[in-house]
Amino acid sequence: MNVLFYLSSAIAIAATIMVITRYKPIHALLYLVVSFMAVAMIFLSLGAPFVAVLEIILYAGAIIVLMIFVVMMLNLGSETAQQEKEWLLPKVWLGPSILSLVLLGEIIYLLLRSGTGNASFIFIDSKKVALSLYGEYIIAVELTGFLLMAGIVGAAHIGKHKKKHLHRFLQEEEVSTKIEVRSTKPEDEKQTKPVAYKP
Amino acid sequence: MNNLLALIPALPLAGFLILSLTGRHLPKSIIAGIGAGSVSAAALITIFIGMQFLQSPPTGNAYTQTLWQWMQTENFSAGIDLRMDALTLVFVFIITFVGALIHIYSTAFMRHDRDYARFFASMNLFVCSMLLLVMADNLVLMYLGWEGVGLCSFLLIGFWYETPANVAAANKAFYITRIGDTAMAIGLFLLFRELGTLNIPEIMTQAPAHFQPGASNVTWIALLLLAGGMGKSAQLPLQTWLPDAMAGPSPVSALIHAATMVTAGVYLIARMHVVFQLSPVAMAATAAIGAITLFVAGCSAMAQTDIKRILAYSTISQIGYMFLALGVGAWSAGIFHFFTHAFFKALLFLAAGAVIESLHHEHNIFRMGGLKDRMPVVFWTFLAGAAALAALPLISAGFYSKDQILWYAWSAQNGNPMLWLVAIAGALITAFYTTRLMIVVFWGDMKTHIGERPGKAMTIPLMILAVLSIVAGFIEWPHNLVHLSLFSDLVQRYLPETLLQEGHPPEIIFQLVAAAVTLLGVYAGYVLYYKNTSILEQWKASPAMLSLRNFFYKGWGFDDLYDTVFVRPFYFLTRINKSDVFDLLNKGIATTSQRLNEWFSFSQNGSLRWYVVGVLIGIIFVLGLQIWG
Amino acid sequence: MILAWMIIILMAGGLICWLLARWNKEVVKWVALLAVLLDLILACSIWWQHGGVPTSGANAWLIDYKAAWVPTYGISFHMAADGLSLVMLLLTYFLGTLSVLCSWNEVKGRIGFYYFNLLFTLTGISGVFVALDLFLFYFFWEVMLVPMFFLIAIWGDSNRRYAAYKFFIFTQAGGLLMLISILALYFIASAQNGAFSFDYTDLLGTTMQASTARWIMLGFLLAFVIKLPMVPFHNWLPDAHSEAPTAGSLILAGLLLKTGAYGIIRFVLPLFPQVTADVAWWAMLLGVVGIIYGALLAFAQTDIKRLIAYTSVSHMGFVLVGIFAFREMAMQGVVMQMVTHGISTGALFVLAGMLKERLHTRDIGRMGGLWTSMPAMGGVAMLFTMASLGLPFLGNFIAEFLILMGSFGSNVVITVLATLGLVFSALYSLRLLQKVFLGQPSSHISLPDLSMREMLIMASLTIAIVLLGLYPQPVMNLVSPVIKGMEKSVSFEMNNHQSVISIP
Amino acid sequence: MPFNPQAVLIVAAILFVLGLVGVLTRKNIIFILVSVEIMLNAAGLAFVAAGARWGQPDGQVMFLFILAMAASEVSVGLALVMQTHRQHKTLDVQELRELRDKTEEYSSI
Repeated sequence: MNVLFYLSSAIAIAATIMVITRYKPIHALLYLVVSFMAVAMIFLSLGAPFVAVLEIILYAGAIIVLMIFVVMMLNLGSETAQQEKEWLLPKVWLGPSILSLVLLGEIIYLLLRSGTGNASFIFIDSKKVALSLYGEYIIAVELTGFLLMAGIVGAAHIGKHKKKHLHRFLQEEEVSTKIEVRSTKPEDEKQTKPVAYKP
Repeated sequence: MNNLLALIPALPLAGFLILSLTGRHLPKSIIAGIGAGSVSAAALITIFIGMQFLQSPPTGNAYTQTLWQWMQTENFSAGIDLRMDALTLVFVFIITFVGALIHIYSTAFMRHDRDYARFFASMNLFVCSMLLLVMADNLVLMYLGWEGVGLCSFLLIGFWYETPANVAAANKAFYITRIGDTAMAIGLFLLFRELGTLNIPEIMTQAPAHFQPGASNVTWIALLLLAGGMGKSAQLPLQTWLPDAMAGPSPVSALIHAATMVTAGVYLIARMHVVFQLSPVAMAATAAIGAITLFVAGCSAMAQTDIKRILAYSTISQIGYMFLALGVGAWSAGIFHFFTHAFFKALLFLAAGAVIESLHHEHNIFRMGGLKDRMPVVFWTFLAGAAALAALPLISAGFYSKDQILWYAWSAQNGNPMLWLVAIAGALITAFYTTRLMIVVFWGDMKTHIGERPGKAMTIPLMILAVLSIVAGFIEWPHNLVHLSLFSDLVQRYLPETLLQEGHPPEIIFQLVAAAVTLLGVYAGYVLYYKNTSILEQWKASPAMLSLRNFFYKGWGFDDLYDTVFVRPFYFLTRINKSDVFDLLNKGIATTSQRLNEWFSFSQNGSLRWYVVGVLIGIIFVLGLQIWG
Repeated sequence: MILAWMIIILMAGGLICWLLARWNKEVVKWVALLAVLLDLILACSIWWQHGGVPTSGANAWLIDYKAAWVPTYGISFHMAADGLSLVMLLLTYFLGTLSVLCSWNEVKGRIGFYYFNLLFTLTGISGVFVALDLFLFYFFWEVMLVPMFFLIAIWGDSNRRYAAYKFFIFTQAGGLLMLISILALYFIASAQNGAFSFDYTDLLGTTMQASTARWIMLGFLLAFVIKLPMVPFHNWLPDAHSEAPTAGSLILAGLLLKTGAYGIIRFVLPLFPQVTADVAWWAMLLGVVGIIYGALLAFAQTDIKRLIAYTSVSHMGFVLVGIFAFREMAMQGVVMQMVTHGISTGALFVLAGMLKERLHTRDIGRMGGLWTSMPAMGGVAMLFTMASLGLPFLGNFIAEFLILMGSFGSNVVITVLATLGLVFSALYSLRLLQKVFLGQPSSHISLPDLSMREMLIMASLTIAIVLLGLYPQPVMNLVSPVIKGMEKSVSFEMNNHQSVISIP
Repeated sequence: MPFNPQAVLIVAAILFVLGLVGVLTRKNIIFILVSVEIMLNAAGLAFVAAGARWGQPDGQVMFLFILAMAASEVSVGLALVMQTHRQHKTLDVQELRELRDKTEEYSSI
């Protein structure tokens, strides 16, 4: 099993590196699928087949597909790739990468310092997970339901075509400026006026 | 009898209230009736009470009336309590009687003025405050009257408020008297702390037991009270407001700045004589201030050209005589001089007012002249007043009072030859400038056309006052001539007798010297301004005399001195700090936080990457703490 | 219960005003007026019941109402009124009525919200004057702050935002310090008593180390002296006063400042008698500095409302001097000063508001000679400037006289310096009068004199100030048992031995 | 069958940091979203590893919650991406800086 784990870990890391270095979104997404599948293999090697399957179905399936849809809808192609290419220069990525490496070093140091050696492998089947999920975590499941609901409604609401709205406080401020003599300069008022965007 | 006391101030107060609330809608005749009538009625009541007082003296030689409890805390209480004793009687009589005459005079004098009602309202309020001042049974109530007359003085000096100079004069009067008042207030606090009371009879009885003669506390009290008196009575060094106060209408000058209010200091010292007697230093200071003032003001009067300013300086000088008398311990002489002075100085101001009005508001005496035959009533009455001011021997009231003072200045207990010398020099100067005034105004050529002549309402008060200026002195004769001392008998029911020191020349010598000096002054004036004016021309040519004249003309430069020492630094101080230096403190805090905000706000640049780096650094830091902490 | 009703009436009135303004603008004013008048009548009725006879004994409360609020933390709805509170309540509702009247025509925009804020400010103020639970006190302390902020920020003059923020930040900073002190006191006292309580009576006897007490006391004191205001912390006052609408200035000068003085008298002195005596000298010194500094600045101002505002700084200096003199007489004077300053300065602000309505300026350089066209207003202005310079027969004199005479026994030098304030007050008062009403009339248009409504406002103020000047005894009788009661707890006698010291 | 929990956690940490680098270096919102997914996934991996170490199902339960959260996040995030693209005609985070501090507007107070 260890062989499987190390192999899939290597694939996962390599694929992820590819993800974050691609210029074209669609390439990155394809590497992401590879990365997710490799992680699913790691799950399997850790004795968690249920989540391994879920990883494939949901991450590599649903979420990636969503993203691909969006990429297609927005028609992100060579133009975006060009933009990214111009952007991704060493002076841009070097600093953050070094910082991230420092973080990684710290984490690894901490992990190794508190290391407790090998642990025995315990297989946890989906039944156990299900009992726990609908037993002690039932409230959390409910809340997750709410979250998904809110996600759906939010996505539907945000994704709608609509005009820009002005908050009612800002509207009231405009009314009051007509009544009283304002001390602020008139230029300020122009900024608060609504600029309707027409697609 | 006691119940009538409250009516005396209440009547003018009622007049004030009616006139101030409804005055704008009343016709002038009714305003005049209310204004003059209320004071006249008060005068009648005063005379009635005075008769009673003389015929059957009340127990304790005082009528008292308690109106209501004003304020009371743990150990302090003050009531609206009135008290009428001999000293008060003299003052109340002058205030109401002379006041009534001046009110009657004003009904005609002010007849063309737009603010007729305001004038009489203020005058009535003044009379009421002045009455409260002299009738108060405790010093707090007296302070009420004291400040009240200050207010009325302010209102009436600035009566023609549309001229900025008048307002400035009014403000000056208020400011300077306020300085004195503040000193007096501190005196009251000290007095209260020492004696635990501000009730006048209690102070009179407790003070001798509580204080050692000459103790520092009682000296401080007396000096502080004296400072209050100096402010109100325009004594050196607080005298500069009075000449400017002549900006008010002439009746105001007559009533407030000659007859009554400016003598409040005299009243205060006489009223508090027990305290002053306990402090030789304060007595000497009073006498010295009186002596210096009478000389300084007399010199200034010689050089003035404005008729009212001459009279104002002479008022300062005459009050100096009163202070001198009080300071040497000649209590009744001081009050007596107040008594006669009230008549003749009121008369002089009213007559001057008549002259000024007839000459189209001309104040400069050198543009008057030749009025002797054209305004005979004014001339003769003015002459009577001038005679009293110059203290012409035997025929004028001023002689009797001033002669007493001169005599006591040497011979009374605290007197000494130096004081006498200054006083006699003052007498010479007085006689001189009075003669100058008379001759320049009434003799010579007419220089300004005479307009409207004064009517009956103005001349009758003048004549009454003129008669009084002559006969008022006859109630108190020098001891060595006729043994008649009605006035001192009266006031000595309250005031102590004047004690003489041993070993001084006989009184008759002093009288002869005084009479001679007066006549010399008159003669000098006659020579210089009438007979041989060329001497004057010669003097005018010499620069030394001219600069001396200018020095006197400017009142010894006190105004300039105060201007440089107090007024300009004060203006400077307030001007540089107009926007409040402490504001910098909180503006500094605000600016600092704004600067900090500007420094830090570059971190809030809207860039997502920037924020994530912030988070990242935070995590690294926290983990670093785990590793090395 | 009647105290709670007072609060409720004002709050309800405020809410009704806000709601009604949608339908009828005219009714709103009457509702506000009615609410405040009702409270005035209630306060008068309390006075009527208890005013005649001064209650004796240490417990000087006339009315005491207590209900549980949050019993777990010892927070109760405890309100009580003694003579001092009653005097302040009467002043509050008197000036409150006038503030409604004087904004009758001045306020045009968002009228419902305006009266809501006005009445809630009054609610907070009257709550402060009666709250005996420190938590409740703090609650009301903040309640009076926020609506006042809106009053200035929305209906103020041209620089209103700045003034409102400044006012808010200063007062809030003080308030937070006080909150810390309240909590510290609460925990110390509850550790001693074994029960949690914010109640004034429970906290009264708390003993603590002198250093602890000093810090806690300073927290309270700072909040109160900022409100008062004492000199280094007075900057908010001129801005807030000059920018606020007329009613706002009236309430600020007449009432809000008094809460500071009230707080010192009610809380600082009885809670920390020992350490207060330690800072007394400094407090008196700063009071004197305030008197003179405020007067000098008042003299320099050209903005009429700013000028009047600085006179408040000067007058409140007297309060500080009087409180820390620890004399009954001075304390009587302090209460009188609180009342009379409220009336006289309030009247001056109302006058300034009337002038601004007519002339559309606050610059006294552009006024002058107004007496000619407005003699009635001139007369009233004369009266109140005279009151402000402490002329006898007007209430302010009684106050200043008692304060100075009382504190003279406790500290001669400081009192003498404070008395010099009388000279300076004459300087700025007469300058105000001279610049505005006297002199050559500058404008040629004739201005309308006082209207009936304005006449009513000014007449009631005038009668009040003259009555207080000639017959202050009722007020003093009301307050005297309070001061006597305090005298027992506070070491008044601490300074009494000084009275033998003579002037050097 | 023994395994080394540190090794799994280190892999998770590497994946996480890689995601972080993605978030930090990329300009396009789509890439940032993708990187966030990587980070979430790494966190899930750590949970599962911990669950496996202690033999408890809780780790997997947590992974499920993370999954649900990631799903809703992606849906809302993609909706926002579309809206942003529609309104601003760009997906460049460097240009979407409406929330920056505008100090000069408050300096008058």
